[in-house]
Amino acid sequence: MNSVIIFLIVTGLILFLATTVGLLRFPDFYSRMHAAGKGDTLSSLLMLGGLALYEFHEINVATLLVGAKILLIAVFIFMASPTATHAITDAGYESGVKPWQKEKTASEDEG
Amino acid sequence: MEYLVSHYNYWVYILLMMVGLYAMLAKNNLIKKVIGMSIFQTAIIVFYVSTGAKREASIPIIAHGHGHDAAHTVIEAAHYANPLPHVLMLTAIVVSVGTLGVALAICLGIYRRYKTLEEDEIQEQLHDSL
Amino acid sequence: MIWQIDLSVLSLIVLCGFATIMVKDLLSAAIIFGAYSFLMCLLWTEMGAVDVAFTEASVGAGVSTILFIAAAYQTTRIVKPRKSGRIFAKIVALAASVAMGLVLLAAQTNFPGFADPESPASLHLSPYYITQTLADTAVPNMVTSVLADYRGFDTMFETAVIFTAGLAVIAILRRVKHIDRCELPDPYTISAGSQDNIIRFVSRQLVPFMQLFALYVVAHGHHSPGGGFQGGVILGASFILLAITYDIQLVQQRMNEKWNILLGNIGVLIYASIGFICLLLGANFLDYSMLSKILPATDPVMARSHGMLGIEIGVAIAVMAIVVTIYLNLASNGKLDKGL
Amino acid sequence: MILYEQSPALLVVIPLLSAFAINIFGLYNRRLCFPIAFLALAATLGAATMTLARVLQAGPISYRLGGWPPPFGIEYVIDHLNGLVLVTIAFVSFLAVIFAKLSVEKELPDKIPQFYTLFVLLVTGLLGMTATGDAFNLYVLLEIAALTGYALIALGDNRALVASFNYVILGTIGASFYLLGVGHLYIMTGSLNMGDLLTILPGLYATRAIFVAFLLVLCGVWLKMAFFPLHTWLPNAYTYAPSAVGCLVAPLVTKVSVYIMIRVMLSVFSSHYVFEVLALTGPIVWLAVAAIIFGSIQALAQDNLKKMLTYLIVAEVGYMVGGVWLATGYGISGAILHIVNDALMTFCLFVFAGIVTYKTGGHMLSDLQGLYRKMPVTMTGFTVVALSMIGVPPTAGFFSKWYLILGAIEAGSYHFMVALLVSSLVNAILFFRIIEITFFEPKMDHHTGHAPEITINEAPFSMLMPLLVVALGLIIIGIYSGTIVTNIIQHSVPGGLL
Repeated sequence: MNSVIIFLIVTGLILFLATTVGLLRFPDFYSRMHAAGKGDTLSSLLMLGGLALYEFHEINVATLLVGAKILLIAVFIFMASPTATHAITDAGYESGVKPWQKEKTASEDEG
Repeated sequence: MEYLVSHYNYWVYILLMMVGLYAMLAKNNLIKKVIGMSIFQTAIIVFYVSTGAKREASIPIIAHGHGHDAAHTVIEAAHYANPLPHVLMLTAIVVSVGTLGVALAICLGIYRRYKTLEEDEIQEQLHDSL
Repeated sequence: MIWQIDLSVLSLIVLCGFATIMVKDLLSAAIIFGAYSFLMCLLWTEMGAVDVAFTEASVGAGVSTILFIAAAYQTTRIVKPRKSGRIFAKIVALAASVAMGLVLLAAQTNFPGFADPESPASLHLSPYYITQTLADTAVPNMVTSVLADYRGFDTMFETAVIFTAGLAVIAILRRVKHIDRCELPDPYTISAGSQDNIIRFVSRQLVPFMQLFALYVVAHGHHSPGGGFQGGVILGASFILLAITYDIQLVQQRMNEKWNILLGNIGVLIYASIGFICLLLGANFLDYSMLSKILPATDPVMARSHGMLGIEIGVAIAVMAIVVTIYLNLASNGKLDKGL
Repeated sequence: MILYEQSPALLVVIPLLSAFAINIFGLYNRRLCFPIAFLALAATLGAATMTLARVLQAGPISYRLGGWPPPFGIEYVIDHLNGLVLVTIAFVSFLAVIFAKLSVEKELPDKIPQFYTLFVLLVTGLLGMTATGDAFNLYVLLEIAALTGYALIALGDNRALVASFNYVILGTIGASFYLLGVGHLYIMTGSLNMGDLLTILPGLYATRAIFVAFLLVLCGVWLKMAFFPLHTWLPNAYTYAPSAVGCLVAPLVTKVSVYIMIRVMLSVFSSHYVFEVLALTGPIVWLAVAAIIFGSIQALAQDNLKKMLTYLIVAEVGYMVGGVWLATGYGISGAILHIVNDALMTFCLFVFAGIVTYKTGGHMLSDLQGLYRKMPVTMTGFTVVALSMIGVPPTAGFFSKWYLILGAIEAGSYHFMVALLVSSLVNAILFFRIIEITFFEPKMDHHTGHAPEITINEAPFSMLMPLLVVALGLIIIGIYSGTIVTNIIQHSVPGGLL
């Protein structure tokens, strides 16, 4: 039980780190949103799952209630976070942010 | 080190107050001034909440207390954080959001009339109209 | 209380505070300010002030940020670089803030250490509230009992403050006659919400759950963090979400302006009238224990608990209506037809 | 009987409840707004008078809100000092609402319900601030009064918005300083109740934190009352506000702030600490002198009637702050008496400015030409107030100034006395100039070659009545000022100073 919890939380943290690195290192708006949207959602879900499992170490009404609340938060994040990412990306597209293209910059570098 | 830990909160609130006051007085853009005002007010909230913190105390909600029967269990004051500053700061947060709404409404009204949010440009227009 | 978290969060807060002031783009400033508020919320949870953190999460990080964005949407996004140096104003401001900082620094050496259990604040009034809340009011969340009962008079005026703010925004901004927004070409405007189906669908699904959660927060304020104010803000936020993803018209159809104002009044009136009923029953203003005379099967202690529930409901109604009013007026620049 | 017992709560509850009634009925029929506000403020005046009568009969009243005993719950403490101020606030706001009726219908026809609601809420805030015995409760009420004030001032013309924005920024700094000062007191003592603080604080007088707390509260209150050099928000805000708002805000807000300063100095800290432990008396009296001189000179330089009056307010604030900080019995009595007198006089002056705006549409000094022939009754009332502002004997203004001068002599602060006399002289010049202008006929009409015919065109009764009532009141207060001082004000002056 404990090892599963630790695995979930540590994986979540590593993914969070990856998200942050992606957010900082990726070249343009869309790829950054990609990193933020996916990595953020998955890592939060993993960590919340770990925390919910941790609550279930002892089964009674109180812990069940807390665990269920945490799972509800997870469901909420699962719905809201991708939608928010979509909204931001969409707004970026509508206001005319150009996607990054490798060939173009490469040719510019050569020239 | 111990002194740092026991007074760091106070230094931070003082720093935030200075930032807020500077923004309120020196910034040219009205919305920037309003942001400074918000920072100024939250700094005071940091100060108050810091007065209510207590080492080794839990949140100010009595655990498993439902109705009358729980009244007979002994409650140690040292086990719970001080609720009074929390109450005061709930009020202060509400007041600050109220002030924020009014301040932003006035900013919109000014923009409607003067088409700018920069204080010096508004002053110029006021002088021209005289 | 873990001081390492305390230190790091406080340092981040200072960074965010500086960044908010420095940034040239008002939209960025608003978003950094949202992050600042959210860090505050973390800090307060860590200090044990869960109710304050909850309020800050819903008000500071939520409503304040959206109000800033609405204001930037209706005006302009960019802070213009100064034409003339305001050196004098800057020097005065710097001198004033440094002087204030020094005075406050001098004072804080006398303060009891942070989180000291022996500080006067922990020893003088608060032990009474902590130990007596169950016996006096049967409410385990002592923040609720102090807020709504011991210092209920403050809270009534706090609700009146938010009501005043809503009324002030209406008085300043609302205009019935149609005057167009300034038509100057402004390249820095924020584009309004898109007509995207995914966003609309998901928001539409989420709104009922948000409202249900808000009602839970209001009703469960006696036993867990939360209460009328937080619940009311979440209720208001659900309407704001609809206004952002659909348009203001949709919210207007569900809750038009007249209803909003009426609900704002009724909310505060519920609070004041409960206090007034106590007065008419022969006790002092807001002394809920006297309500046991008219409520069936309650002793004075439970009457206090029920009285608090009543006023929390009033606060929630008022806050919901007023938050929606303020947002709608700011986002549509007082016309209530279209906007952010 | 309930009414009698509960009068301190009713003071605040009546206007609060009626504010919502006004707003709700205003949604359906805006003609109902004025009668409700009128009745509510009349009832408030009744409650305030009853409270003062109770205090005179049986001494200070302590009212427990929510039934909790003082340091734990919030307490209202009404003694002679705030009883007097409460009656003044209720009286002035009652007359102000009568004046407001026509003025609002002309200046803000589409915002009537909001105006009356905010107006009554502002009165609620001021009354609550005055009555409360709890330092934090005072902050909440201060913010109600401030927010309504910002909104009401912003209702004026376009310049009012800019003035109101400055007021928001500086007012928030002031309120925040007050809150922070209370926070310093709280962290050092753990209490928020004024009476409780008074008993705990003496042990801590030597600490720097308490000194800083006092400074913060003082600075906050000074910002709110526009004490020189923190007055910069006041002149524009009050000049461009709608006339009906000016009549309420200008007389009351600064005076209530002065009251709060006295309350904090004497009931939270003690006169011993404030006057003897701290060596601030000299510098603050000098600041007050500067405020008086600066306000008077600025007032002389204005050609806008309302702006001139706002600078007079700055000077009058200097009177009161200086009077209190003279640290003598006469000085404090004079300052308290001047709170009442100045509230009445400022009210009259702004009513006069409002009448001028209503009748002529302007508020420049040149708009006053020929007014003496047009509105003889108004001008008679105005002359009485002008005499009181100058300090001519049978009027009230003379007596408060007399006490202040006695206090200055007792304290040996001759510079303050000189400032008072200079200010009286300036007031004399100012008001005789105004009266002189009103005697002038308007300029010859060049087209027809003869002066336009002047007929008596008196202000409407509802505007004239408040002016005349208060003008009469100033004479009555002047005649009875000895009685007021010995029966009411004497009780609030700390014993060591008499």
